[in-house]
Amino acid sequence: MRSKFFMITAALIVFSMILGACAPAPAPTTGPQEPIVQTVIVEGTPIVITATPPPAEPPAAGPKVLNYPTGGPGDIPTLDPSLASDTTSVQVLEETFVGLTRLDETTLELKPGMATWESEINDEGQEVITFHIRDDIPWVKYDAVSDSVVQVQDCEGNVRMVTAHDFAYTFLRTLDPATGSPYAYVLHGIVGAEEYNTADGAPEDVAVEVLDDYTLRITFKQPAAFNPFIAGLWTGFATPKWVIEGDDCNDPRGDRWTETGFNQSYGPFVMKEWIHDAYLDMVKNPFWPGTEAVPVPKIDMVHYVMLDAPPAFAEYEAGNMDVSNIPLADMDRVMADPTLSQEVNIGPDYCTYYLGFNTKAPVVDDVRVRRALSMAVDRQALIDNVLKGGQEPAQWFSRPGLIASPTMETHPDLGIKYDPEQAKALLQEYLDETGQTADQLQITYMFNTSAAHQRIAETIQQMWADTLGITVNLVNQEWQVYLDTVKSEDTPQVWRLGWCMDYPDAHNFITDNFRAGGSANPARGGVPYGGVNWVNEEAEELMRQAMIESDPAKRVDLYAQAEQILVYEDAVIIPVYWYTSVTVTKPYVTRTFGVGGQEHWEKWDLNK
Amino acid sequence: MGQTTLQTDSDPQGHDGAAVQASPVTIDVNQFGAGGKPLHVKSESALQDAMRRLVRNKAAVVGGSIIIILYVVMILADVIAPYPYAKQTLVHQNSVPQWLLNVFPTMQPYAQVVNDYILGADYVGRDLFSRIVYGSRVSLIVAIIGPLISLIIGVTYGSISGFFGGKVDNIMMRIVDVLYAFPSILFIILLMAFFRSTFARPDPGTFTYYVSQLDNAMGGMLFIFIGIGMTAWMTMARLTRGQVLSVREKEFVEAARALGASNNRIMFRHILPNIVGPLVVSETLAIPGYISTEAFLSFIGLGVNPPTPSWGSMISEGAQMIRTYPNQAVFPALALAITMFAFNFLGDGLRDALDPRLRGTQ
Amino acid sequence: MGRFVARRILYMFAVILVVSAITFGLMHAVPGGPFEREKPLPPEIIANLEKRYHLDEPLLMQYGRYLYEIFIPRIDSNRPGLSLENDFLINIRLGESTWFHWMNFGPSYSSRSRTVNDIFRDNLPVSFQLGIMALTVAILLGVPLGIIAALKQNTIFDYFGMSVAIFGVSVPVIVLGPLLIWIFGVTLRWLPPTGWGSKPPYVMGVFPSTMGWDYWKHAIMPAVALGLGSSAIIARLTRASLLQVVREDYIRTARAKGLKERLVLTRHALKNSLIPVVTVLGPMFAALVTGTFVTEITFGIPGMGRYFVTSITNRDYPVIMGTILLYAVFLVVANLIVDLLYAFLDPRIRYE
Amino acid sequence: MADLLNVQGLETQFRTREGTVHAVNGVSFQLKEGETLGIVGESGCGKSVTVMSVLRLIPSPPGKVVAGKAVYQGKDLLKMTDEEIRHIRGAQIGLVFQDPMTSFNPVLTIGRQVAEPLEIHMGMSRKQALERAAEMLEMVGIPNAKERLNDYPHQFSGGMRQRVMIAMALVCTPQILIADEPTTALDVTIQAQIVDLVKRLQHELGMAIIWITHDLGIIAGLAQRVLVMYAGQVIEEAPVKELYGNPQHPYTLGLLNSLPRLDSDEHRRLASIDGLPPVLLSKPTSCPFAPRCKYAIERCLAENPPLLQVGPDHYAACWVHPETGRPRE
Amino acid sequence: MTVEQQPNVILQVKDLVKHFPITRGIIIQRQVGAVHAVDGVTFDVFKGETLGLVGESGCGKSTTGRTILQLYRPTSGEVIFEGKDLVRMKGEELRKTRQRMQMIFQDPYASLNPRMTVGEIIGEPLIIHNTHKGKEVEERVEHLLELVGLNPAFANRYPHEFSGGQRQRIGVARALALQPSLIVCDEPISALDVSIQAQVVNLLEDLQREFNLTYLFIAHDLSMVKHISNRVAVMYLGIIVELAPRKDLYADPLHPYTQALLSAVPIPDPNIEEKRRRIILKGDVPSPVNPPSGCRFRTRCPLAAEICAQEKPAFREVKPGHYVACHMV
Repeated sequence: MRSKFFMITAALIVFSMILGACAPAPAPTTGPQEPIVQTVIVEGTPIVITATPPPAEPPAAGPKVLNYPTGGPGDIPTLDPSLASDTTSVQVLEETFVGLTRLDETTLELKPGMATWESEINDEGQEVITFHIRDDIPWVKYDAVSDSVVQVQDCEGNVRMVTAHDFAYTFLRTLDPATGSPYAYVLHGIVGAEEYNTADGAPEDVAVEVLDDYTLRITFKQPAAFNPFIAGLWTGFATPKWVIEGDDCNDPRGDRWTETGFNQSYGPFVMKEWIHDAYLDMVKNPFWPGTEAVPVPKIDMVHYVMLDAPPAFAEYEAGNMDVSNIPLADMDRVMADPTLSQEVNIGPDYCTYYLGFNTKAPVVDDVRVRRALSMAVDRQALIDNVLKGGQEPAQWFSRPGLIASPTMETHPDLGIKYDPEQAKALLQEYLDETGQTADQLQITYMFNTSAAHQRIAETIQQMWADTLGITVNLVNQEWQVYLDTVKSEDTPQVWRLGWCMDYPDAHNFITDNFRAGGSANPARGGVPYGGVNWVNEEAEELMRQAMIESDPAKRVDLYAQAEQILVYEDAVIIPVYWYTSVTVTKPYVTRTFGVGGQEHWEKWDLNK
Repeated sequence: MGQTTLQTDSDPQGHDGAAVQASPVTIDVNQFGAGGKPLHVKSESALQDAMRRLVRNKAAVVGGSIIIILYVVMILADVIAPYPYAKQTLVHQNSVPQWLLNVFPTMQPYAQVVNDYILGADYVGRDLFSRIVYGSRVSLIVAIIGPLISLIIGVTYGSISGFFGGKVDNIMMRIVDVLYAFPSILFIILLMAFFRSTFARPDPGTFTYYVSQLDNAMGGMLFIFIGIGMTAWMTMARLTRGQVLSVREKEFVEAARALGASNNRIMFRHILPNIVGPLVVSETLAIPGYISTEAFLSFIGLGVNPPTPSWGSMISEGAQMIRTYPNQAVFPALALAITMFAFNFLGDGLRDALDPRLRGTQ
Repeated sequence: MGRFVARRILYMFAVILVVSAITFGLMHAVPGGPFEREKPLPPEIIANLEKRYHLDEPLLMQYGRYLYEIFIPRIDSNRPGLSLENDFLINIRLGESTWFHWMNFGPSYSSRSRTVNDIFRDNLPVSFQLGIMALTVAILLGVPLGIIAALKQNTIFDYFGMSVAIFGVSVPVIVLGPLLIWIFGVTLRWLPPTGWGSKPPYVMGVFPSTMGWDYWKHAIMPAVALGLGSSAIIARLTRASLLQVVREDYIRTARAKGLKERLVLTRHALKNSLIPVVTVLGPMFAALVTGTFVTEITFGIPGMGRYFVTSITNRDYPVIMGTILLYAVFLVVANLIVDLLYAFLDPRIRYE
Repeated sequence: MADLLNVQGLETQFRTREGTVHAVNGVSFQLKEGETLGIVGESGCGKSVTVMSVLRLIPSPPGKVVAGKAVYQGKDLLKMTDEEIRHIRGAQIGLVFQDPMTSFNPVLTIGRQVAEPLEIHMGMSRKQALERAAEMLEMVGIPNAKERLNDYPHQFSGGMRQRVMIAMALVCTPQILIADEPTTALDVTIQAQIVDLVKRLQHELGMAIIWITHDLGIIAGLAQRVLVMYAGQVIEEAPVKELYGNPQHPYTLGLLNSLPRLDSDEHRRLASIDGLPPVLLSKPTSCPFAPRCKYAIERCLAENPPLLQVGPDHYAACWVHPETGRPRE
Repeated sequence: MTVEQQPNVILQVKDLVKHFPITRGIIIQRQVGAVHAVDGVTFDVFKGETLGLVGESGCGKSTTGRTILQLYRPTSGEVIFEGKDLVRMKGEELRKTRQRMQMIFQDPYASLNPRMTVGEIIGEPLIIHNTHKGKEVEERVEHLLELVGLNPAFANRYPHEFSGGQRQRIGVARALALQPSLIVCDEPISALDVSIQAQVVNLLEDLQREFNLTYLFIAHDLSMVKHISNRVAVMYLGIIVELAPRKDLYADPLHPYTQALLSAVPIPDPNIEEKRRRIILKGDVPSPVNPPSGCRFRTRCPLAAEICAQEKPAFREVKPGHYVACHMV
């Protein structure tokens, strides 16, 4: 009996040893340690990890801690500026780094970030922008031993300042095909960038030149209003080459450089700890001097918690989160709640929800059908009854508010609107011509698997059935397959996508998506392949002119014409709505409301 | 004296009624007093015996009745449901009838009262009750197809393995062992992803096209069934094998072999009829598992195609609303729970009824 | 018994081989690749990424490479944790600059700074802890419920207990989770609605470093939500098994010896009736550790469960392989432990 | 000698789906100190139920003792509290069951199980009890008893298990040993060993024995007095030689005649008793053996005969003299 | 294929060996040992006789019976039935031969398929061998039922509705259906009550007389074997230790095991029992996996000498028709 018990105990011990072996082995140089505090030496960098879990609520009179949920399930995908492509990653990056230029998150005004700049057109008609970088920003990191933010020193013991070299390094790293950056394409406007990124161009040919430690010159192929924006995007944040690639006194960390303990940055906040799938803590950077666009933070720490929207909102209601999005499911209740309704804010969010047509697919290859379907969507009813977030019915694609986008004030009748009568008439015309009845039409409407998209699809399906008598077939696919399908020769007749801004210019919307080879209009060897499957020379020309035009008013006009072709004349897509963000904020939070998906917490304050 | 009257029957069976050992005795109790009166012996197969015992089990009867009602409701969905399941009245979205406000008073401040829908309407104004009625299709068909597929594959596989034994058995069971090490739900997800995308938009006229047409016609249920069936048969195969092995050693099988019966005859005439009971019980008890698998698939978005309702998808949609409009989660969940209750009770009852140790007892 | 364990471990390798082959084939058969983006990557970049992850090689070679990486241990001077390409699960320092490395499950495509081993190290312990707690909840609720139902067979206790049990299986975590959060997290504020009370590094790779109230209060709701369904299974099994055991001859023997009813139950009936219950604990534990997708999302727990689902939807091949193999190993090991436990409980069972 | 146990008018019923089974119908017997009483009958005749009823070990429900008393040392066992009867079981009355395989708890060691009665009834410590258990096992002929205390039941052979069972029943040196078909599951050579053992133990410990069996052969060499049971009733009771030499009930006679004899060489056709025992769904109002009895007369169908004295110490429940076929009286 | 055979010998068993392999290994199985169930058994069965095969449980007597009928294929040896070696027979030929040899099983509960009616059970051999068709089957079944003393009207009932004795009659009817010449009776009565045993034994005897059947009667009950057999073979641990005509064996058992066995059988007569001296064998039967060297019985034999451990005693004829395997005889 005893021996058997021993065997089982032994088996359990062996089992736990196997699992125990999973942890990185501590180096033997570690001296005797306090039993409670776990110290793991990872390559000579001792990280003391206190065993107590993070405080759920900020201490009353202690440091100001902002509890902020990500609003989506799962981990932050990456903290590498060269690799980031999603809003949660970018949110952290924007607070831990600052670009050459910095966008005001509320006004979309471009302000100096790490640099001031001047622009000129060179002989070849290219735009050359020279950036004068601040010389007072040191690289910093969080030091676990002293529980404070310290300045990074080089191998000689000097404080490392952020220099033009660091920026240039990032630009080239982003463009390096080996990096596989999903967002490198935004930099393709830089001379030599596209060639390096996607063909056999050389890095030396990329027109990002370091003139001196604090001066950087970037040459863009064409002049465009949005070039400085692009230079300030996260794909161009300075990154610490010595951590990534190593130097005399640092081991190379490769893609791991973003992890707790290795991460170095220079922005208003510094990453302290990243517990994957759980939370990421950022602390105030005491070495950030404060600039016009990026002031010294008032709050001491941001506890950025990875929570799906419903649990995040529950935490908000429980008083553990200071801000939250409102899940659609809770909207009615929140609006009726006397306290919560006072805390609600509905602001614009620079995204557009649209349905695309495969203009080469049966039935929808006729523009009258497409226009009829578009006109039969009662966008306001959808918003009022299903979406409930105060969204705006979209009449065209480029969301108003972007630079060079038409607005409802200037172009109230641009694009397409709900018009059931005309929709019926258009469809009838088509039916008469082809000798069909509405219920014979076979249309598939595909969306990626998601409750929200499903609701919209179901509603629109019903609207089409009610107005036009067409019953479409709803099919959903999971994201990875869906993207493949939508951008293949098998693109379904109707599909959905959304678009959010990278930089606030209509170009980023209509041109980046719908020019031949654009994101939603992919082409292979110049031939449309999937997506909307659309070629329109006139629209192409309008978009090209709009890009290089320098007169803002003329640009708006050009884009308005292109939009009219896109959504009405050719009715390639159905613009459905323009996004809003619906948030609740605790009354003690002083905050700004970002319109581009990011918040600048350095402008926030807590007054508990 | 009197001996003659009592000894009329020289053959020994004359007086005895029937079994001594616990068996459903239906004999003339007062046989000794009644002299040579012929006895009423009702012959009863094991199935009848099981049925009778099942009928005496109140919980099982209730469960069985509920299941019958559910299936009737499913078949008569068009008659029973007041609205088509996809009929939206956008303005009535999330509306509730007055009586529900008394049940869930928290809804008072914001709920829109529309009495047209007895259980309320969902987020696009579709009648919840109608959707529950139509939604029963998925769960209840899963409840049939799941066991069917797993029985067909599992019993065939398990019987071959158990009957031939030896090396064949060894190899076949190792295969099952390894497949067992697969997380079945992940296997289903992989399969579903595979089916969903492979059969998404095939060329007309091909086999995949017809399969996808069939799936579309079933509102996307086909692949769920296949996925569930392909993972569920292993339990059945193991059980079947075990049963076959135990019955194979029974003397009556030996007797049949001594008579020169062929393998087929032994399998189909002697072994299979004797293992059907435990297999049926096991499948009945597995049905709730199939139903909840479907619900889980719906939750992660691999369920039926909208707007086809299924309880699983309704629950996962409703669950997000549980604070705001609890009715949208509670009623489909209730429907699911009742169905699972019913199948569980029926399964328990069947198990008791078919348990040979309990044969002939209460 | 040693030989039995050794054979089972050998068997585990066979399982890994077969499971990995099937998974590998199946996942590559599923359309859609790991580098699909809404803003599509240029084909050149995709080609680069595929080269980086060896996805451009023939499938058989990729599979061979995978097996080589996980199976073949190596001894070299590479310190662990330096690069994503050479991140091993087991690193044992042999000498000043000699390391024993084993089991490289590869990088994660969707999280560029992490490897599958990182996910195992950071997230698995949470799922493991949650699984143990859920199993404890299941046993602590299920066994007494089953005993009461069996002892009071066909009484109101029995029916009520079994109804509770079936209710436990019938109500999905999708509903139960938000309900618990609403009641105990938001309305009563007794428990934190979300989160987990421990973080890496973990003691012995699995256990939390501290287990104060703060740790437990985070665990209560998810453990209950997750364990309730299993408790129902245990309750039903306990009931059926106990009902059978109390009819056994040796129970009569115990009574004939003049034992108190309580002793008859605890000393003679219970242990025997729990033996069949033990057999389901292995697969149940494996299911509880890995089947936490919904629970994790609902309660915001940084466990493994979500990787089982998201890795498939993201086509994150190494994570798919890693998680499925992990499950398989878990199941085999859990079953092995159950078998040993079984031998411990039932002396009739001997494993040579 | 004084009556150690006096059972009077015992009636036990079982409720089943078919109705109430009257398993024991008015059984009375006395057990004297140090004697061996054999109870013989075919399966289902109620012999086991009788003694189980006396010790209140029948599963209830469905079983229930509805009438009678069983006086042991001046107290009615059937009226005792649960606590009181508990102190009788194992301590005053030991039990040996038929199937030595299933009657042991498979997951407890033999030592624990044999020592258990000592711990409960004698208040011994675990250690003391185990020592005593080892002695007892030695006594019943288990080699290396001390070492085998830690073994589990399945590690013993059938015969050895039955020895252990006897040791367990006798470990508290009870006044009465009830052996319920203790050798039925054993081979003849082992059976001989066990019978031998019990006889020796009775000689050494002096307990009275109730030996229940269907085997008339065993009882012949073992018991002083024999009860023959049929359909829940005692139909004959006599000292052993009287019973075998002068059976007074047609059933006893039939049983004896249906046995092939090892000691006779002539090949005669076995006398069989035709038909089957009745199913006792009601209390018999006639002689339950009458339908199978070749001597039955009208009265047998009208009246269930009580135990009638047919000789000194010899009682039989039959209206007919089997030798003559004439009615008694 | 045809083998020289005495005309009145129906079955010749020569050096029959049946070992059950013990295998180990999960994927690749290897044999690590064998249960020596039958280890070289030789005997003849004459037409119309009853050969009794006795021994204690586990001695291999049932395996012998099943191996003869090829229900287990023997490891080695010959089984010559009606002139043909069954061991070398396969498939259809063996299936055909099965008509001529049948078996009656021990357990009347397990040997009848509970899902088939009595008529189907008895009629099955007729259908398998296609000897009767349609109505003929029914008629034959009715006839067989009558033959074994059951009401022909019971044909549509299920086995569980019958008592043990009746079920055994059904088993007999099934065995008789194809009019075999040899019936292996594997403990056909050991599960029955005494009074029922006589019924079944009488039936078997009647049928033997009527159809000139040959029985191989396997039993552990020496009294019953003595009653029914013409010759008796005694088995111990896989071998036959003694074979003799009934009277010889019982009057003058030569093998010490036979002697012990006979002395252990209780006789239902207190007067005889009083005077009998039993030979009480020590210990249990050794494991058939590792049977003792030399004489199998030596570990328990009161007469064992050195030679017994070294040499296997030959199975030799010591008197006409009386064979024994013992060094001490």
